[in-house]
Amino acid sequence: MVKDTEKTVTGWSVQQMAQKVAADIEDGSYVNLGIGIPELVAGYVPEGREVIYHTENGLLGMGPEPSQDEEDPELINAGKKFVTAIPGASYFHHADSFTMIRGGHIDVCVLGALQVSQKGDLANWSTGDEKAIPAVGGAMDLVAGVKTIVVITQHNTKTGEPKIVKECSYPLTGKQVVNRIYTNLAIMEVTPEGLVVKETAPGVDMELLDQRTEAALIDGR
Amino acid sequence: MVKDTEKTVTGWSVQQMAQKVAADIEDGSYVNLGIGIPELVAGYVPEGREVIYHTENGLLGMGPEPSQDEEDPELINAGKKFVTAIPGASYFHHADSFTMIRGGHIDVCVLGALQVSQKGDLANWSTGDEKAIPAVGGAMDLVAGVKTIVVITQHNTKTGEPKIVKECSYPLTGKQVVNRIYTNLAIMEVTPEGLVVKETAPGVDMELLDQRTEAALIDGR
Amino acid sequence: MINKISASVHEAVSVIHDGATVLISGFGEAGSPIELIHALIDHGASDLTVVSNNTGSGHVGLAALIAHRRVRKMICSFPRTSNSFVFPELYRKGEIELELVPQGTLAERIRSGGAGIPAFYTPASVDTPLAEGKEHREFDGKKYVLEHAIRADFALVKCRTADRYGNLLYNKTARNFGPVMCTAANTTIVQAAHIAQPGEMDPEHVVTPGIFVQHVVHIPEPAHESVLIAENKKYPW
Amino acid sequence: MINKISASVHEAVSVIHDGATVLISGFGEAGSPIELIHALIDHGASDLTVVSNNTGSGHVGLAALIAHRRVRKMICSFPRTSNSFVFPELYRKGEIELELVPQGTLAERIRSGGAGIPAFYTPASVDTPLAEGKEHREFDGKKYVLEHAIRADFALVKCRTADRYGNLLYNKTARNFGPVMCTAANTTIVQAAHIAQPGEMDPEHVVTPGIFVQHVVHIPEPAHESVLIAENKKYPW
Repeated sequence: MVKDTEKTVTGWSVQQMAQKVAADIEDGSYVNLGIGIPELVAGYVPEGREVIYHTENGLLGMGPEPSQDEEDPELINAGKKFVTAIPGASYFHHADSFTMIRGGHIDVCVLGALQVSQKGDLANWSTGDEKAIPAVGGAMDLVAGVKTIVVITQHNTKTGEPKIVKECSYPLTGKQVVNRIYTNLAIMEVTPEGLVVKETAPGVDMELLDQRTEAALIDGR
Repeated sequence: MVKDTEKTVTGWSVQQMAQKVAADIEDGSYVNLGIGIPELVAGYVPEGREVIYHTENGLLGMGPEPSQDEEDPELINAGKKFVTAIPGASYFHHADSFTMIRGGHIDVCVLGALQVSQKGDLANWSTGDEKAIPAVGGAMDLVAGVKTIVVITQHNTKTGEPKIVKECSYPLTGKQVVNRIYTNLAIMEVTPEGLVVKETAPGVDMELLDQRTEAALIDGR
Repeated sequence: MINKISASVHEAVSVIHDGATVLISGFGEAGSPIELIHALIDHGASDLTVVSNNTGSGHVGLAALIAHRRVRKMICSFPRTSNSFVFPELYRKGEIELELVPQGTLAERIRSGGAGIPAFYTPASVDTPLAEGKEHREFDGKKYVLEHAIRADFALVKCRTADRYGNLLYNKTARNFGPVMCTAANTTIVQAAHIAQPGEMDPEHVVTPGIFVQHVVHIPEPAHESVLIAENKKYPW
Repeated sequence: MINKISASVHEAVSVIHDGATVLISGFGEAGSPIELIHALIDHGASDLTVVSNNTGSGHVGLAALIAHRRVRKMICSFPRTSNSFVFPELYRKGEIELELVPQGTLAERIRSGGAGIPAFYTPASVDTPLAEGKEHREFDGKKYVLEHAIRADFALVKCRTADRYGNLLYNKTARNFGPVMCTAANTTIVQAAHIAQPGEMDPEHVVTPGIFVQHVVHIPEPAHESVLIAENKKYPW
């Protein structure tokens, strides 16, 4: 009994999602951006705010992409893309970099997700597929140490499966670690009471959101 | 039944003791010198050998005392004396400094002693006196981490008590940590078989040494 | 715009509350943030637990803070030096607590506090009175003792140069505990002799990245403890 | 005179024995000591356990070492990247072992190995499959997992500048695992693009003090892995 609107509503673009995330990052924050969609967030910091980007491979004060002739294979981010360093940046080794992460010095980490549970459990490193090469990187350290964990993800998989679930079926990255979720359909906050919807995309109501979501949702708009 | 000679024999001077210690430090060694008599060792490195001095307050490549007008209150050694830095030196913080110590990177540490036992136990930080202010500094880290622990000390206290004992009566700095002992009377090595005398000062024989020593000695000269 | 530079030393330390745990940098006088400590005396916070390698000398800096009875407990490795009278006297009278920690263990406990490591094993102090009552464990046939992280409410640190982001450079052996202490406090307050423009410091040379620093105070000509002691100074003057 | 500079890259790696554990610096290609790895391939040591963040790309460097079946086991955090084919293929066939470690835990385990800390507690990986079967413990109501130090027989590290004492400077984000790996091996072998005279490096700027380095090889113009891959190179050429 799927309505037409449910099929056609696509909600926010990834750029709009990134803009929503950026709007909620406070001035002066130290921020670590995961690989992929999270990287877009850097492009939408509101005027007048200064945000410092950390990349776990050893740079605080990561700047924008370089022009092609400025590309330096020894100046890259955690996604192994070419980056730059702002005036006021610093380089350091991996143990010091994860002191920043594990020690609770980073304010916000924006990550992608395979699944997020209504309790804030995150699965973003493995589908548990036997044939896949497991690779975790710094995700488990980030979710364990960073003050606020923000997930940015499509609300559903390409085949329409819910990614916001009651319990993650994929191997966890961390348990009860996610604070806020930004999808193409809604912004949700993980609270002790449950998953609270703070904002919905144009054309999205709670009924549609519930149909696209496995987790129980509380309307907090 | 104390003979005259026993009273008058003083053996090596502290300078000679320091020279003996220096002669046994290999070329290219990384060396940490304790406060006091151990500091003299730096003055007797044989020609042609290069030894790098570490001071646990954050300098590798400590050089000799500065002239008075070069004194810098922010360039000191662990004994809080003014020092210099050689070309090729480096400064680092305390956790990195004790990575060198605890991690087994320092080759030789020369320390003073209140007591050393025949098994190599060392007591050099407290007499256990209730009224004394206990102070340990880096001694316990040094004996736990440095490859070779050398003690340089008078063979007896000012009142004639033995300092080379069967069991330390003072609180330990570390258990079975000392490798070699240099006193005014003899050079001794701690071995699984016991305390082996390698060399005696002029005018010192095993009989005199035994009378001045509580520990059991093996003649290995 | 991020600007961590405080208007005054008094403003910077005004956040320190009674009962706080405070890390204070320095090895002897080298790296001791004497102006911050004097401002803390003026500010008046008491019942402090202070973590510092020594207990100060003469009647200035940390020794003066202790003399003013603001310190309930010292955590340090070497509480006596040639010119330290204040701590020894109070300690003998039983009027100040002491937790004696081997120097390397002290540095590592602070670093762990900053790095989100709650506890670690070390061989230092095994078989000595300082390990008594602590949990022991063998790894590869060798004995180790479990030591816990130190985290603090505040850190007072001296450095040579800072910028508005809080990036720091130190001077020679005055670096000592500064970098690890910056990481282990909720609020790190730094005194810097020089203020640099962002980008003036080579990012390869930064010792403490700004993320570990909350407030910077510009103290252009910091006093030398040994000079004050030679002049028989006593704080407050 | 202390002089840690080796006559050739082949002499430097000739000490590496079959069955050794080898730390290899780098995060992707940044900091990967490609000339040392190629010399190790020529040298022929096999049955190696390699600790490195990734598993190499294309058919050069670490990927080539693995392709030559010299590596029994990889300890790493991220064994696949866009250009990595060699490891995934062997792994799927069950012909190479993998110990997957969170990146921060990997860095800290290596640092601990260098610092004489046999084990520590970390919150990373708790409640995930990577913590299964490991010892857990609560501190202040939060769960942590016990992780053990990694020590190695050898470390192969790339840096920018070295002197005869083994003091090292790195280049930008190519620093990554280099400094901690230098501390955790019995024998650390470094390739440096520049050789400096002692004293040319400011002692305030030295990143790796010489005590952590045993051999330095001068490789004036190190190859870039990505360039070799773009050229479809395969080692040995």
